[in-house]
Amino acid sequence: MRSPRLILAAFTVLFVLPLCVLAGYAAAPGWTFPEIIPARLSGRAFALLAAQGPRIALAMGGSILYSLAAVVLSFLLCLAPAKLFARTSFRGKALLEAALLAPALVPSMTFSMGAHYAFIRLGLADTLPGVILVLTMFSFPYMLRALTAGYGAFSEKYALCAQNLGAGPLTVALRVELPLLAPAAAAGGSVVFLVAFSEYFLVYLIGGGAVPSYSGLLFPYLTSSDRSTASILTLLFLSVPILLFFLTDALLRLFTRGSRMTP
Amino acid sequence: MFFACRDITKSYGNKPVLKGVSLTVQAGELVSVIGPSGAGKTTLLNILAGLDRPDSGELRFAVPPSKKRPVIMVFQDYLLFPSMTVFENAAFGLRARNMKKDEIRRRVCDALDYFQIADKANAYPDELSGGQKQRLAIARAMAPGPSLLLLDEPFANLDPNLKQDAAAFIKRAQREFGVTTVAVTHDLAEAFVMSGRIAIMLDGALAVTGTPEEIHKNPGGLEAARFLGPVNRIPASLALAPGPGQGFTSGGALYLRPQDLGLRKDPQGEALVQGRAFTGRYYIYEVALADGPLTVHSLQNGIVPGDRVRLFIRESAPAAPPTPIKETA
Amino acid sequence: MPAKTTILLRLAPLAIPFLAVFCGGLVLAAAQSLGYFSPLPALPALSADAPTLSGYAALFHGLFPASFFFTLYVALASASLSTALGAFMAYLVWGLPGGFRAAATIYKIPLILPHIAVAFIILILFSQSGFLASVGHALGLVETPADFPALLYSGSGLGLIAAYAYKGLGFVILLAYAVLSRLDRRLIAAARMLGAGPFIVFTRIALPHMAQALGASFIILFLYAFGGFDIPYLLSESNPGMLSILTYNLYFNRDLANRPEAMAALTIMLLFSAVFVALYARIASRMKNTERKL
Amino acid sequence: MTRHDSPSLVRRILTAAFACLLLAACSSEPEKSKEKSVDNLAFAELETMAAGTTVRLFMYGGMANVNAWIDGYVARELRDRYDITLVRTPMDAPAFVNKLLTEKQAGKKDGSMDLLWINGENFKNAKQAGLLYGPFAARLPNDRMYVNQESAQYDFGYPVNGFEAPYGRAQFVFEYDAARTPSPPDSFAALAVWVKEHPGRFTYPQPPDFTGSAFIRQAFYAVSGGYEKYQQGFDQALFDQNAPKLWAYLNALKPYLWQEGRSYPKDSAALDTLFARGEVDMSMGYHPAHAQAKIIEGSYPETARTFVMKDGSIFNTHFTAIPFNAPNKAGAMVAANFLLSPEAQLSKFEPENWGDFPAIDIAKLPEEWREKFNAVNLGPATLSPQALEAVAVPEIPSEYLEALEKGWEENVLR
Repeated sequence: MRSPRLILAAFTVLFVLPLCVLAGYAAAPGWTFPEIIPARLSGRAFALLAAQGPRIALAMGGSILYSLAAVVLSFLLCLAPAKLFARTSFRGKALLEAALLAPALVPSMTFSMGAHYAFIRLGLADTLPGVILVLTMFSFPYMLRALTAGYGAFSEKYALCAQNLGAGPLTVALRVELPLLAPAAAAGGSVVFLVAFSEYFLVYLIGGGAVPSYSGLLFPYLTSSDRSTASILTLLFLSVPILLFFLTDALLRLFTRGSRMTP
Repeated sequence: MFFACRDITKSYGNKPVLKGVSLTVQAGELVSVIGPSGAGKTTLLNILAGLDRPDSGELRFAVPPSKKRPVIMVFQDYLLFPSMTVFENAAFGLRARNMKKDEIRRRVCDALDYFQIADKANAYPDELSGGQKQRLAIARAMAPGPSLLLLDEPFANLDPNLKQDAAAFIKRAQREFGVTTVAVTHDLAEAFVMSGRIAIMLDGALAVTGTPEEIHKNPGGLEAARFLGPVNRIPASLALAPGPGQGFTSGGALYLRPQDLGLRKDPQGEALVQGRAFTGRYYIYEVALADGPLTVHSLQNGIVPGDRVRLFIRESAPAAPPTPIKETA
Repeated sequence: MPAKTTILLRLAPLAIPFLAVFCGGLVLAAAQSLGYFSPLPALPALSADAPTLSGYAALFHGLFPASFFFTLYVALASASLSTALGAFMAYLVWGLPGGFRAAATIYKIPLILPHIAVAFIILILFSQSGFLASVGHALGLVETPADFPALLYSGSGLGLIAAYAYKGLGFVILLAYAVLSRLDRRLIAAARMLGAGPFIVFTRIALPHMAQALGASFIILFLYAFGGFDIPYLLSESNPGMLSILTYNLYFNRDLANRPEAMAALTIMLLFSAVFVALYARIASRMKNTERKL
Repeated sequence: MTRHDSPSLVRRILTAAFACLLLAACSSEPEKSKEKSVDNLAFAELETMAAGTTVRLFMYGGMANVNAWIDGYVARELRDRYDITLVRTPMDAPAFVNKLLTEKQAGKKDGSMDLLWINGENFKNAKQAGLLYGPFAARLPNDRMYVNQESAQYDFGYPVNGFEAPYGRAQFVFEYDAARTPSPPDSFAALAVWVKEHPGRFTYPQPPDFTGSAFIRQAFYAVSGGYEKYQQGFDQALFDQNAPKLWAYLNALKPYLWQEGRSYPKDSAALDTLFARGEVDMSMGYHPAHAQAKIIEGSYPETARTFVMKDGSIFNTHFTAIPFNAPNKAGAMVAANFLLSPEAQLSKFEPENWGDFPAIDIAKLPEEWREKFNAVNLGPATLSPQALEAVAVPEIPSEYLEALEKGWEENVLR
């Protein structure tokens, strides 16, 4: 039990094997009991994938677009409050911080179904901005938390120091604080992206099908009897966060230019 | 006069931090404010830097600081920007002044050369040693040509064996550039090496100001004296042989530096040695007197627990206290 | 302390959308549960200007109470399972040599899988004709699909629990490992020298060190499972079903007279969750910034 | 900030919250509809108007072959013939009806849906709440030319009145694997016997799922002596008299169902999966050629077949409808008309495309088209139109349907 190999083997069974089973279904629509290895392979799901290419690309593009927008929006919304929470104390702060956690924790159905009505009245339902807004409202606590931690991780004197050296507010914000905050922002942004990208219900409710979304494309297949297409689309889904992880890492390296600051 | 502050007070909440500080600094001087932590040194520095405002009192500059002739502070932990190279850090203040690229390049290269970090120009701060970081921080502060340089605890983040070198280096650089400098530190030895003048700050006020020699000779008060090193307090009940050197007295008690107090083995001596410890520079003896225990700091060696000794005043002791001593706690 | 106006000004970018969308949504849901803003003003029972509690009353006579306790059970069971397994696995990862530890980051896979995909994986693995049944067949344990234990849709909630537990596992490992990486390894060596066995080391040193992080992640997972929609959509039992599905059906698949009932269910779920959010905030406020994800 | 200031902070926040709320809930005049009236245009004018527009079709999205047909054939033809871009959005019918209702209530005049695939109680709900545009069916040339108006007059007993255009026809069938079940039951009475002999091998989707609901309707006909008496609209006394027979029938089956009746598959797709994977021996569906399509897809074994009950097999027509606030009504009508064209109906009839039965009357077609329809090979799994015709019974009025679904939950599920 203490053997590293054994532990790793157990991890592989637990975490990689399910993906292999998905790959099996992707390649063999007729895979059924009691075959452990699919008996007949078929390219049908791949053909469907190719035939639906533009549609899948559109859905994927839509999902990436609104998820990235939610990341950017949540970053902008949380910047000033995170600094406030990290740098100052005031009465009611603890209560406020707790309240601002709530959107990520309470059932999202409650606020979204209530807000749906207002969104329709405001003309935000079935629009990309509406979807971005509702996803941001659902996922910003992760960004707020990350940025608060980020501000807490470096001294407020950096800004003071830069100001003392003659820098204006914009230079202080962009050249000094932003690079220091970048690792935290990337960490928070990754979570926000992942949450937004995976979300089905809110996009379905507020997007009303008018906003192309990969989860919206995937969902009917997952609930249908077509396991082959569902599997292949799930595997495709996974590729996005994994690519994103490497991309963020590379960008962060570029942005903080080799500095070995890690979140 | 370069600047003068008079009767500066500052409180945070209900806690007074500065209780009327007055200090005059001449152009080109290097003045160190020393004192224990919590004495208000950094607050004074922040006020000088314009990062904080005094509650009352007056701060006057002969030539008011401007963007061209700024007051620049080197923070205690240097605050080098981690995402910028050494060169970019040093150039930061110049870029903020929209200086021409060539000019920046020339001035930064000169500065890095002088501060012996030119070979690290493209490195990032986390690749520098402690001493290099400090030199970069000073180089960065010097680059825009400040009229007043403020050093906050310049030795706090250095290895003990580097502190003396750093002090000498700062002294040389300050002379070379001729920039008026105020440092606050609790590192006595380094402040003595580095500074033209020293002010001792205790509990929100300056206790004494003077050259290192003057201060050493005449700390101006018991607490300041204690801050500069251990002081023996000999109760009045214990009459020591008065001599040319009398130590200074206050309320009947007598105060002596370790080097001024001797112990002599004497079976009739008034004190029984019960414990002994060596600090590396002097001994600490626990002795029992007729009316209670006493801790004695002395250079005297050769005494062991169990010996009965007599205390005496060495001839090196100063003749008289320079100013009346306020005895507290 | 900064001035009140400064605080409000700094909070404004977040506070305004938070109040308008989130709090506004909650209040609108509550208002609809009382019969306001009804989509069908023609229905006399709902057009009343005075609030009506008929939505709540209908809930308590319907499938709601059983659903509530079933959902509670699923959420508690799955969060406990994730937390217990995750703590242990994080400890295992922590004890691995460097190279193995890097390879063990495959534990993050369930973290990036969307809930619905996890439900799908549980479905294809655990259904009576699923992959595990096939493995059972190869081992000679299972003759026909019916011989494989009915884990899904058997009324036991096991499929739901498995899916939530699996999805939460990566999360708990991530958080617990972040905390463990700050644990001084010499403490383990010291304990071993003092004669502690592996079990004692785990329960007396590693577990207390992780306790807060585990408590916090337990609450997060509990709340996700309590209010989540995606996994029950694929794996929910029929009766009692999960609250989110009950609500979804009331909202979407029934006629509009049921709207207050749906909103009443949502409001009760919210109030119940709010208690746990407060609890979470208490625990999390004592944790290091770097050790919290939320 | 001092201590006693904080209540005022809280008060301010609360005030702001309610201000925002009121703003969101009560303000905002519904936007003006930008669309020109299409009510009095001739079809040729509609075609001109529709050129270069996008039509958003909302429909059930769980059938990959249907999705592929819409996204492939239909989208391509609409683009080539009319320069219309077709965008399909998967959404269950109750969900989009609900969405429309909320939009109507909120006063949203510019919607996001142009064309809906709809029928049954969803149509009735939508029609009653004034959510549909129309009447428009008679304006479609293909509807006038090819549709047997009599057969498309009612949808689940509810008059259509031109508010939806037919699109396909379906009949309820059971699916089985001839290799596993050589002789399937041919009546509901025989089904009860069969289920008891094969415990755990049969189930039906959980109403209010469309298919599950259709199953209990058929059973209702069977246990209460036929469909005829229900066709005159809802009669509570009749329902109260006969419904208990259905509950008794279903509750007798319950212990012998899959998972001993503790759970039901949530929809027909879930049941298909159980059947395809051999966990149950029968599936059912409202698509006569569904089994054949699943064989072609590779999910069902080659030996999958369909059967119907001799007590009757309900059929219905499915329709397309246009929301009241559709932004592109002209395009929607052009698309609905195209779906009724012989070309589209033939393509849809091909089992490898979909296998959905034509909504148009073959007899009204020119000779060459009749031959083309007759030449379609429905595949071995699909029953012949004649066999289906022989047992076809009409749908029940949708008030019964709702009562049955609710009753099922109270009397069978619990």
